[in-house]
Amino acid sequence: MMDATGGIPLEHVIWFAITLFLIGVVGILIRRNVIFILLSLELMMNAAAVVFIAAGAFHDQADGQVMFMFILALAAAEVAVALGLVVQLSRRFKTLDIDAASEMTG
Amino acid sequence: MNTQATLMASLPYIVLAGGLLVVMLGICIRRTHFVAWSLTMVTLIATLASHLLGYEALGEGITVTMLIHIDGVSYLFNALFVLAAICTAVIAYQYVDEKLRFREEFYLLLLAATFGSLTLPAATHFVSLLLGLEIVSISLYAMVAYPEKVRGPLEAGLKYMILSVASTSSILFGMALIYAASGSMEFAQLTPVSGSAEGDVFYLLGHVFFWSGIAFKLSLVPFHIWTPDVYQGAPSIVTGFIATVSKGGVFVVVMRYVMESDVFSSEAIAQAIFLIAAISMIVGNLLALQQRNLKRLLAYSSIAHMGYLIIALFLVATQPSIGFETAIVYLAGYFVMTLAAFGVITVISQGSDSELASIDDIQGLLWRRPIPAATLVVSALSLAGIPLTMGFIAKFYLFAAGIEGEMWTLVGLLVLGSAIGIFYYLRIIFAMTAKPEGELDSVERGSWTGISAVAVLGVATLALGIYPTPLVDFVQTLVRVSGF
Amino acid sequence: MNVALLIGLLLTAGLVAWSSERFHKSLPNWVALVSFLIATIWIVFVWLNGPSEGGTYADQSYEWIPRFGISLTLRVDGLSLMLIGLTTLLGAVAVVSSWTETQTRQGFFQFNILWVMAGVVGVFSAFDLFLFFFFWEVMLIPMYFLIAIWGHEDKAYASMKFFLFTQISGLLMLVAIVALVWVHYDIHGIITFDYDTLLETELDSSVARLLMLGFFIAFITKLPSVPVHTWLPDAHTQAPTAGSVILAGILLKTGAYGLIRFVITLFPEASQEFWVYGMGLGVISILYGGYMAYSQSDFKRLVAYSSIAHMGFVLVGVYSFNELGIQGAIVTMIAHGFSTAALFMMAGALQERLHTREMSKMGGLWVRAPRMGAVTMFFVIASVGMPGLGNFIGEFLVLLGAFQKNVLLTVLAALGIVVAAVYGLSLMQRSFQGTPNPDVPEMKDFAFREMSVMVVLMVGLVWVGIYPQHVLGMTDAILPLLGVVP
Amino acid sequence: MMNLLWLIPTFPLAGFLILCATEGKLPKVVTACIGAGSVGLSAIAATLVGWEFVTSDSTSYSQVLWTWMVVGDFNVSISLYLDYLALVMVGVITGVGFLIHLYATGYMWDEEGYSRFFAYMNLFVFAMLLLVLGDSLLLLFLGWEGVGLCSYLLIGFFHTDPANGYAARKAFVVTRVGDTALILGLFLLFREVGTLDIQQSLDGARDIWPDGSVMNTAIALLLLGGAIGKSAQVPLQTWLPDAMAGPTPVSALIHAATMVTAGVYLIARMQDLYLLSETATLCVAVVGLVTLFIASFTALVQSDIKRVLAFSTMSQIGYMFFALGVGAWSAAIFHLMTHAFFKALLFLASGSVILALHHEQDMHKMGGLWRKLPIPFWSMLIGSAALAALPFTSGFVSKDAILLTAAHSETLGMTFWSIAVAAAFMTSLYTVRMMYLTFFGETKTEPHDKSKANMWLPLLVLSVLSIGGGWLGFTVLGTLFGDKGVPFELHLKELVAIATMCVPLLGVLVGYLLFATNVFDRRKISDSAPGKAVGRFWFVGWGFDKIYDSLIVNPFRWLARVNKSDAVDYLYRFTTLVARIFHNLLTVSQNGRLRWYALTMFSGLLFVLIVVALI
Repeated sequence: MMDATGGIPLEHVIWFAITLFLIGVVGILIRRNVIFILLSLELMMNAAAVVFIAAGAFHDQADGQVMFMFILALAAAEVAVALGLVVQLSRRFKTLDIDAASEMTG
Repeated sequence: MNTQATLMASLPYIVLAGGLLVVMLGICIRRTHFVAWSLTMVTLIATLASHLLGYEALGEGITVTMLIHIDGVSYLFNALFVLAAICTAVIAYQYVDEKLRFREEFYLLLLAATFGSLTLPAATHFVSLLLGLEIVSISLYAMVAYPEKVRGPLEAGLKYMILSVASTSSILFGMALIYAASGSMEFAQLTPVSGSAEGDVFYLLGHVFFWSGIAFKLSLVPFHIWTPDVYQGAPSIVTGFIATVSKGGVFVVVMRYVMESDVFSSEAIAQAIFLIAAISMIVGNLLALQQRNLKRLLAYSSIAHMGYLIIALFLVATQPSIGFETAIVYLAGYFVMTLAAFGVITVISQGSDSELASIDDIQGLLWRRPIPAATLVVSALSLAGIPLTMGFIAKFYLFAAGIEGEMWTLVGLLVLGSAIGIFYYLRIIFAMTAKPEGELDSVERGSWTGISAVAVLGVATLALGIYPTPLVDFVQTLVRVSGF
Repeated sequence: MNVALLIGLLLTAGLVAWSSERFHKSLPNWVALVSFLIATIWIVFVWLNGPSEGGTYADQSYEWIPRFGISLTLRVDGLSLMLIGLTTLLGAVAVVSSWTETQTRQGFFQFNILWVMAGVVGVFSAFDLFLFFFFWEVMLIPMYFLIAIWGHEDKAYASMKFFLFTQISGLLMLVAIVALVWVHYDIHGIITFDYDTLLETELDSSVARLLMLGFFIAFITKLPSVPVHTWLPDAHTQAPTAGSVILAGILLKTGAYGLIRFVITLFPEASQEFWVYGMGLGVISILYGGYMAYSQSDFKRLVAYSSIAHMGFVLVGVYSFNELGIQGAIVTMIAHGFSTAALFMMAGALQERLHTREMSKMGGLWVRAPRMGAVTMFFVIASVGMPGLGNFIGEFLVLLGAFQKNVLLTVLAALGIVVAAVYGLSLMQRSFQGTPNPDVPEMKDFAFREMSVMVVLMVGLVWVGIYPQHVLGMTDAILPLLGVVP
Repeated sequence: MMNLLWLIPTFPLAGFLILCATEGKLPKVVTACIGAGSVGLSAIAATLVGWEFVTSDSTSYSQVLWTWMVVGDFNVSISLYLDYLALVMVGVITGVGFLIHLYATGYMWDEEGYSRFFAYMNLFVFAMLLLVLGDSLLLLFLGWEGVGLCSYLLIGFFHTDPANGYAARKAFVVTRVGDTALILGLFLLFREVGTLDIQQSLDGARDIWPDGSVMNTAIALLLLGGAIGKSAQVPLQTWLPDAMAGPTPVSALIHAATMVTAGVYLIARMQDLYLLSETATLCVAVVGLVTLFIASFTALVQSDIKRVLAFSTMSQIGYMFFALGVGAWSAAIFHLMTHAFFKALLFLASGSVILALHHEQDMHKMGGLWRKLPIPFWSMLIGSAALAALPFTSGFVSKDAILLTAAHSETLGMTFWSIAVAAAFMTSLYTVRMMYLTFFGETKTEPHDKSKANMWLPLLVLSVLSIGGGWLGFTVLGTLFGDKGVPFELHLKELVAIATMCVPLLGVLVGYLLFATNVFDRRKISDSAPGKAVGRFWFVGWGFDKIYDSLIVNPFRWLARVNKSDAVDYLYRFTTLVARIFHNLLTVSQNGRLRWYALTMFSGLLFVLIVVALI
């Protein structure tokens, strides 16, 4: 699969995306502030988006881009809900530290 | 492609979407709980009815664009989901009225979620899969965290949201890789482009991500860990909805995915799924063993149940008809009993500011609140898979399927799991039979809508357990018609 | 005879009893008693009318779940009829025995009793494996309630244990059943749970052995045989009197019935070559049960262990694979039903009067309640295996049959007779004889109600003892069908 | 007339049922009438039937009542069989039985549970009659177990005393051991011969094993085991002395006259089996010999009068077994009969003594009673004479018959004979001791004789029988076994005969010198160290009880104690424990921390990745 799309081989893109994804994962794991966690989530999604676009280009189909659009919409919707929850969090727990919200165990 | 037939076939979607808009507008015009509720009910019932209309046009099944393939099976699941939504709405009314400040939007979310779930059984394409999945999930985030001034729901909502989004992105990533490898997003054409080593690698890698995300949505071990907290935190009625519709939807789409693209032809993936199922059966039951909170307990048991259900998934790969039949019957049973259980918790919690979900709260319930308690007994027995109940028929189907597919290990684990299961289900029943301090008079309080709905579910569990033939035949014929 | 009707009668009677509670407190008792008596009389009539030329007293079949070839096939032959008769009779006994014992929720109590019995009747008459399993499990739930609600101090543990043991073993049986059906399906291409059709299934020995084990485990758990017996003492001890009577009198018999009806007929070769394990387990049960019985200090527990020993005889009889042995096993089932039921009633009566089952708190009761003493003596003697009473016939035939099969095991089993004497008499000694215990409160002796039941049981035992031909005649017709008589 | 046979056992059964049904509410007199009367009636019936039988020339008569059970080729019917052997037994049971019942009506008058006593007694008579009349071995076994049950019930009659209860249980369980052997014998017999009908099986045995075989011997030995248990022979004799805990009439009827002789009857009944097997007969003889030897020594040192009689019973039955062993069939049954007379007499007389002394049984507390209790004294004297086999008593006749036939029997005849004679010497020795301690010497306790007619009448009759019973022997018993066994005339080897005759007298003489005079001081013997040791050893019945306790009883008790809460159950407790442990471990993972949850998910992803990578 060495035939490049704009000179960049597909697998390079994919490895790059995987790195992005992992960065997102690490972000979720190490950050306690909800906002940053949301950012990391976005990062993960966009990692997927990148792959879609690259793959679309690779197969010269529009599907990749279409999917990207969906992902954007999706991310927007999620953030909308998420931020609402964040507001509630700050109201009720008076903090943005996600570890504060860990009352249910067992 | 015959447009008219297509329209008829997709009538349920149209009706539901229309209803959704109507309710939304209604809320804009005038906020009235009852009106919103009744509009919702009308919509749902209309949707259910529209299936009957659409069924004529259905025939072998109709492919609407490349995204959706509507057939008998998808209709069957649609009907199941809508019914679940109706039960939810009925039972929810009292709860919403009593506990929520912004009542009307709740039904909006409910309808949206239902709509999303309807797209899943028909999805034949990554896009429709994704959309359906996310419509359900996003509405559920909101529904879980809906009640104000209580900490539990918010915590649950946050956890559910963050983890679920993470899993979604894992699914997405998986899809992307698979797409990269195969050059298509239609289930039927996902075989990797031949002759390229990387292609296979990406394909496998993609499936790893994909299945991990799916396993999360189905709350299979080791992706189960969010389940108890969300179940406990969310309002029982919402929990019921999550446990049934969202999981059911995901499972259906996965079944179709497995059937169309024979992923299990790849040994590695099949083995991974097999392992996950096996672990889930045992770990789920062990976790539930001494759990004292009913909702958490049901969460753990649902982990196990999803594990059992994987048996059907494997059968789908080889004998779709039996696999689907098994899955449908099992899910139908599972829906009824789960909704009954959470419904009971909702009903008995009426009038108390916190939910009565602890095993101490139901001490002697059988004598204090006979009807809900009896229903809970039935549904516990059903979950345990004791005859006379739908749960037994469901489990019987799984045994049959497992033996048909000669998955002896899974069948053995199924036996073991059920064995452990009996223990904690019986503890629920025993708690309810316990003699309460001071003879409490057995008088039913609360809304008759809730109680009767719960009672109906209980009766249904029994009826289907004693005479399942109608359901079984119906399912069988539809599966046949759909040409599996 | 219409078995479905009989089952229906019991089920509806249960509902009636439940709802009749609100009118009068003791009305449920009457409802239950009357319906059991009606059923018993009915059975007697059926018995007197004799079987149809097919050797069956009833044979019905209705569609149920055609998808899996499951049908409601109810058939009653000699063996079934006898056991059903025992069931209904002991049902009446159980009702009378617990007439005054349960003060709370009479209605629900009688409901459960009636439904257990309905389930048992179903078990004894089901000739469709699915249906059989269905009833097999159904009779557990009311039994569970009987123990869990009206049980004694440790009811939670006991009821749970009882349910778990029977359930888990039942699941194994379910797997075996379905597997058997699928094997049959692979060969003949039709899915069916019908008993007669499945009899024709040709299995290769390894498969047959596995499936046979599935059934076997389920049945010996119910029997119960060592080593899966430990649920029984707890369940018996904690259950209310009626519960114990039903458990010992009837539910244990379902295990034996299953062995005779299903294991040795569905898997003849496999069982034939399994005989030494079956018989061995039986012998172990006899000796270990007797030995454990002796070591108990709790009246009910002792009797419970003694019934393990007696059921051991049944196991030995069944696996001796000859007419003598199996007939002996059947007679033992009947006789044990009578004698043990009576002993559990006695335990219940004592607990009602003394509020204890500990024999260390008894002693010398004969002085206070000579009637109870005499009655207990009679049934202890019966279960010790005194000739002229039912149990002897059973055990004698079993041993006689087993002797043809294997001498050593028979000798060991025969030692059980001595052990029986040891624990039986020590029971008598510790409870009714010896120096009267000063702490024992004034207790009233048996009145007409209890005495009448006891007399019925005594007559039954003597009848079986001196003219067992009635029992034997019921079953010798079906033995060829069981394939034990060449 | 003969078809009235079924009436004989029916009367006592009826008596039993009536007494049970009335629950002791009847007045004592009525109870007594029913209790004793029922046996009396069956005695009358017995005489009628017996007379008919004797006068008729038939040698056997059988009456089928109904089919008991038919399983395949196993077919047993409840039917009665009468021949001379059975007739003798029936005579003894009903006759002596009636007398004892009569005596008991007086003896038990002041006791609790008067009617319960007679109910048990009647049941016993019924069972005993079935035992001897039973046509099939299974019916015999029914009677066999029945008498065992009644013995248990009657030994433990005064049930408020735990000691009695213990004695009763011991008796039942020990005999049960023998019974197990017996029933195994029946199984073997059925397997080999194919029937349990006595006559058929005997014929069958003769046909199958014309000249004996291992199987035949095995069966014979197993039956012998049963007989040993019932008849309290070594090694299963330990229950009999304790059985004396029962009321004295019981000891007289069950533990002297009838039940304990059931073993003798069984062997006599199955004679042909034994005739076919040298080994079996030899065993019978040896068992008898050993028992009579041990018992007679033990009797010498007992202090409880009833225990003395118990051991003497044991030894007398030993004689009978011995007789059977050496082929003196008729003599055995003859001795059975005479022994029934004089031993019943002895027991009843001692009973009167005991009653007069307010239930004092220790001979050392008696003495000098002969003038104060004349009737008991004289009857006891007669009984003792018969027991010691002094000339012109029934005991003399029967015992001589045995000893002489023994002497004639070819195998080890003289050895056997000498041992038996030595034992005979001992017999008269301890008899004298008993008589002396009880009736002579200085008075230690004041008696209150309250014996009424219904009590001394039986004594009288039995005394007469003990004397004259011997002459019955030649008339009836000669024909008892027809051609079989040893014909019944005594062609004397003078020396032997004289010795046999004189030994008892010698014993009496020595006894007199020992106990009544101070010719030699017996204290010196008994107090000397070896004397003490031997005395103690004899006193405890040669230590059989101790051995059994330490070998069987105590280990069993210990096992029962340690395993009260079923060890098997720990298996299941353990599994549940394991499940709990896993549950707790897994629950730890649910710590509610979101980022930890995320971590588990991603590690899960990693896990899947690894699985996929590996495969």
